Amino acid sequence: MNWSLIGWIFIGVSAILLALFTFLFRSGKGYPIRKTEAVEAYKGSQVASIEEGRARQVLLGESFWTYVYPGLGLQALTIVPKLLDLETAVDGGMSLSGGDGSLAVFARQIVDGRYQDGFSTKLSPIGVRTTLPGVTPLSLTAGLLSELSLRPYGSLALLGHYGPAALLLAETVIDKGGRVLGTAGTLAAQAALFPSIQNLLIGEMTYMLPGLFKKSTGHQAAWLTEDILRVLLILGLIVGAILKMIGVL
Amino acid sequence: MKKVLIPMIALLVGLVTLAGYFLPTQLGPTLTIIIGAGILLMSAAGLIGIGYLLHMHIMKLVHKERGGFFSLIVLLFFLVALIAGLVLPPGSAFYRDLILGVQIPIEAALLGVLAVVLLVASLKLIRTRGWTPLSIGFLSSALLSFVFDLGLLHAEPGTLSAELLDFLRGLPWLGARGIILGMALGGLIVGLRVLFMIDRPYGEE
Amino acid sequence: MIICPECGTENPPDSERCLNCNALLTERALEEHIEEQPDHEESLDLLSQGDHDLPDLLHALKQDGELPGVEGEQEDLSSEDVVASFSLSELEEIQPDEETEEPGESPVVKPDQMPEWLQRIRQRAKEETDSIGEITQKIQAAQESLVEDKSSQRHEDYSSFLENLGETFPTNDLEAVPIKEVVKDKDHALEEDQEPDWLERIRKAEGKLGENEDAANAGNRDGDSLLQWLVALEDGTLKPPTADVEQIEESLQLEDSTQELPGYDDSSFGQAATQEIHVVEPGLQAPPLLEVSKEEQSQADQLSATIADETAVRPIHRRRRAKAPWVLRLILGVILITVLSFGLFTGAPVKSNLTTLKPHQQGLLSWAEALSPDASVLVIFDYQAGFADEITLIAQPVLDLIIKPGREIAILTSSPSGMLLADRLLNEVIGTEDIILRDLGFVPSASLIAYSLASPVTSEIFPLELEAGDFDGVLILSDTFEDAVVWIEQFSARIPSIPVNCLVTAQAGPLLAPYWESGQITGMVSGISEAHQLEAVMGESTLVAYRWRAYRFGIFMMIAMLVIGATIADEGKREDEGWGGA
Amino acid sequence: MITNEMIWGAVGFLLTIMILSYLIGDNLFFRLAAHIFIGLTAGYLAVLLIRHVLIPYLVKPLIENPGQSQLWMILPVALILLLLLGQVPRLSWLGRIPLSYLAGMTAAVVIGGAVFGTLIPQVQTVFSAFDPAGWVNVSGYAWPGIINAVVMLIGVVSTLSYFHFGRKLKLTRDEDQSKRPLIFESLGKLGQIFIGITLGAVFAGVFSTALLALINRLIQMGQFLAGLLGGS
Repeated sequence: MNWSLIGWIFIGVSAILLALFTFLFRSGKGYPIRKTEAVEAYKGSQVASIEEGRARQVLLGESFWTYVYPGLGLQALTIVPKLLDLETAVDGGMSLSGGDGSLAVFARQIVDGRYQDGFSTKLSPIGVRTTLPGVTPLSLTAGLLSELSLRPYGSLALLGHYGPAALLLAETVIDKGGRVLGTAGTLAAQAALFPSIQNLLIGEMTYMLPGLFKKSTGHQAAWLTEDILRVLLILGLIVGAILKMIGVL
Repeated sequence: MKKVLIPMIALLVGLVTLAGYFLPTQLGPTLTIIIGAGILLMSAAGLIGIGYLLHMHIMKLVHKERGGFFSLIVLLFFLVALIAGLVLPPGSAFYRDLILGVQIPIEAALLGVLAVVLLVASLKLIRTRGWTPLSIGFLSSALLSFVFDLGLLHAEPGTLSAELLDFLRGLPWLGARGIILGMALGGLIVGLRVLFMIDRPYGEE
Repeated sequence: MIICPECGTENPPDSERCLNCNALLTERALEEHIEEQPDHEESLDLLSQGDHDLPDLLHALKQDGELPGVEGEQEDLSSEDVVASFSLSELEEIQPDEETEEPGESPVVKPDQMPEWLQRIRQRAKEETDSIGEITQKIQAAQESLVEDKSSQRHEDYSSFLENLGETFPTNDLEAVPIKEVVKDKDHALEEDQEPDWLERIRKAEGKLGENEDAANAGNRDGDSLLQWLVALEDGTLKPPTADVEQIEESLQLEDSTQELPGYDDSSFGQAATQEIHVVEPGLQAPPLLEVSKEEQSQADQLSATIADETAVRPIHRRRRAKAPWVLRLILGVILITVLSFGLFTGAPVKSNLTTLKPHQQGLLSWAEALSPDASVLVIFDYQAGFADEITLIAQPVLDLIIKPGREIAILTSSPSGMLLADRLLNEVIGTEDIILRDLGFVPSASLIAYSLASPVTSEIFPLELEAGDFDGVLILSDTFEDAVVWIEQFSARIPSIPVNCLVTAQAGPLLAPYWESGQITGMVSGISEAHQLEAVMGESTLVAYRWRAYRFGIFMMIAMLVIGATIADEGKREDEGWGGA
Repeated sequence: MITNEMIWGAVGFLLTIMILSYLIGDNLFFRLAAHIFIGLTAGYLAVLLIRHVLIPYLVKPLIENPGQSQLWMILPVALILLLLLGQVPRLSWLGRIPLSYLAGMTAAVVIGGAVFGTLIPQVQTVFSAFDPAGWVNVSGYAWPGIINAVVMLIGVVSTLSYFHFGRKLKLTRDEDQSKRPLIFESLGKLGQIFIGITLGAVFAGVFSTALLALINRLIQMGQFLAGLLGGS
């Protein structure tokens, strides 16, 4: 059996399905996905923070180019405009932190662009801060721990790629009555955060995140494609196992 | 024009790189150039990132913001590491001790603090999560892993209990395989989205 | 009794200004006030007294359909933009100079610079902890529902609809005059009985015509705005009509006829953009028919939902906040450090009594022992400095087996501290032995270099003049699963023939096991407990044994915490947090 | 006499205490240590990138051996220039060209790795677990092999099902909004247990690693104090 060929077929099928659904969903149709309380709860924490006059921290991750859980840096950035709502524009009080220059620079560009196009040219985007607390995973944690102690933070969103040390950040915010949203990062980070925070997206669920903030054709096409591939994989595993057992494979 | 050019570059480079898995020998030299350029580019991006960090701290000092003193510390130690690194010969034992002498204690101590925080977190596992299949699996598995870790449970090879212990030891790998497969699926889709220009990390346009 | 919209103080019915905060109270006073105010404030004051306890942003929402007209902008703005530009107009004077300020370095907007609506929300959040989150959540819900449909057509529809409402204004006036002003003037027109017939008849139907402008019917003046009238209908706060049904129907026909007025773009405001609302009032023979745009309806729904929610009983959000959260941490920390120190500095090293290795450990040893005397091995140092001691404990016995005179050891890292850590570890292992070390240096991206190295073609140019195929094996020293898997995937995908082995921390072990089961990893040692076994089997150093007692104490403490945590778990506390699990 | 080890031992001792002081919350000492760490790490990373990547692979070849063999260098040089130009706000779009280059390349490497490095080998492992030839183990039992294979399949399938994105199509109650289609929902329940088991094991690993780091710090501090008190 030529497994390499199967791999190429799998990639081809994925590509065709993704292209097809992206095209089909342009007409306005979509793919209904599960409601996840975590994101709703996080939105609530944003609101509560604004009303209490507390700051909000968003960790965009340690690096932009991630390999396992690819595209987490990108995903974190795609969420940024969705976090920059009117209240944030007026209130400021939001910090976007990344451990990678690309993340910090992109985040700044997005914030400026959002204020320019989304809000008003007369409103300065400087109320939303973009910081680079450290350039290595643990220096990022150390820098952010100091940052989190400067002001009372009402919410912390752990987006992108980060390690188990993120638990220190989460606990710091929780201790001060803040709320935390955790998304994949690394599996070790998920395990470390699991006992502490309820709003944690585990494993693949992190790929649902941008669409949970605001759906787009691309996201919905990707979700449906991934679900179809998952079903194909499950069926393939069962059929293959049976064939192997009866000696056909 | 740029709206077409920029995504096309991603697609072109992506397809050539992907083809490298299929035609490694034919595309070998081309790929070395593409990857080599990518690595150099990443280094430049890394330097720009460091520049951003410095800019941030310099501005803190200029605007006399809160925490300016600490920005001064950052800049000071940045210069120490930079100058020493460029002046001292490669592989200098002093430079190694200078960097690791600070990095190891701080990083390890941070992990030490993490150990304590994990202890506190473990106290509130069920309070936070409640008794759900997820939390029950988590709790029992964590307890069992610690017990295995300490070598308190072991049996003679070939015995029934040895088989049972091996089975229990291997249980976490089953979930892990499922998670890994899911991640691979996700990775495939995200990769394709970037190639298809559905996601554009290189700009919001 | 008039409730002050600003501070909520109860004032006598005849008072024009609040006794407490001196805010304007009566409709007449408000209208007088309108004439003295700049545009955007005027639009706020057009709102009914009943709505004054809502943030100005909500007022903005209710006005947003009119806003595209502000400053006579030609391009279509989304509702969100409109809301933004409205509320932000309040901020113009308090915005710091963009040129003098440094992006990313500004503090939060100061209370004195904060818009009034936000100040009011915060004031309320302080006073009523149970209201936290409610007000703005509703506003956001309203915004989201409006932002969802960004079609510029809608705005054109809405503007043209407003044009038709303000009959007395020709289209060119609309372009010149900001719509809010138009609306204000329209209200003046109402004062001068120049209001549209349909509205007059509706008022008649409500039995309000000619009533005194007292506080009681100040709210009814909301009927000036079709939107607020709809809300009133939904809230059921309208008085039963006294007018006969024909009058109502006539008025509605007239309202329909206003759609054929010059300047009205029929295509942009067709049937699709409208819907029928059957208003069934007690005592009516037939329900009156009223046409409103979807835009109007959605705003009315949002507004009524918000108003209703403002008065609704809210669930109490209690913040989970320990009195002194660090106390428990400190106590546990002190206990842990004491216990560990006791374990470390008392008693002799504890050797492992497990003499049989696990298959994946055995696999690594077999590979290391089978290496030829002139073998070349690629050692990848991908771990952070904080994990150096654990990796040293795990790697030392294995490296002792691998690094022998005559063998070529190539070193590569993609972790910032990797090169220094490699230097440190190899100095401990090699000592004075004469070993051929080939330093391939640091490469910033593991995935790219792994892909490049795993190429079956040797390239004479960048980055490395070799390929993984040159080696008899690869040994990965890593602290995380993610860092290790990059190499494993690339090597097994491109040159599966080369044996890959891993020396990893305990946190990476369980996740790498499937790769060992699949044969992508030849052998693996992960964590101190496996290193402890390996040390016992190889019977050389006692580095792990020396730490074992302390380690065991620490693990016992964690087991105790998990058990105690599970026993004292209180489900009730979770409810207070009001957070849903993922 | 003060030795090199004593100096670095003292530095390590102080820095460790400063970081551990975070147990009582953020304080001046913690912040001081953290910022020393940030500055030093950034400085070292800069040295690493300049000295070990840019100079040997870009600058040196261009200076020492310009000409035909180095023609390929035009590509990285041009991309780096564009990246730098992209930092100028008005020319920021130019910066997107090198980033699109990196994005495309990384995406392709990820796709290849995910499919050929994980998906296929892991699926093969599940299949091979069902090979009757491999069921009989050293102790002569076949049933552990069979049970292991079945549990492996159930574990993988149920875990995959847990991550199903789509929601139940027929919505009868509000909770249905967060429910998967029936079959995935029921399999997902089982998957939760396997995921919990995996995360539990990883949690144990994370604690083990963190604990060992603390133990090693205590050893270093103990040795330093012993050296100090011993006068050596």
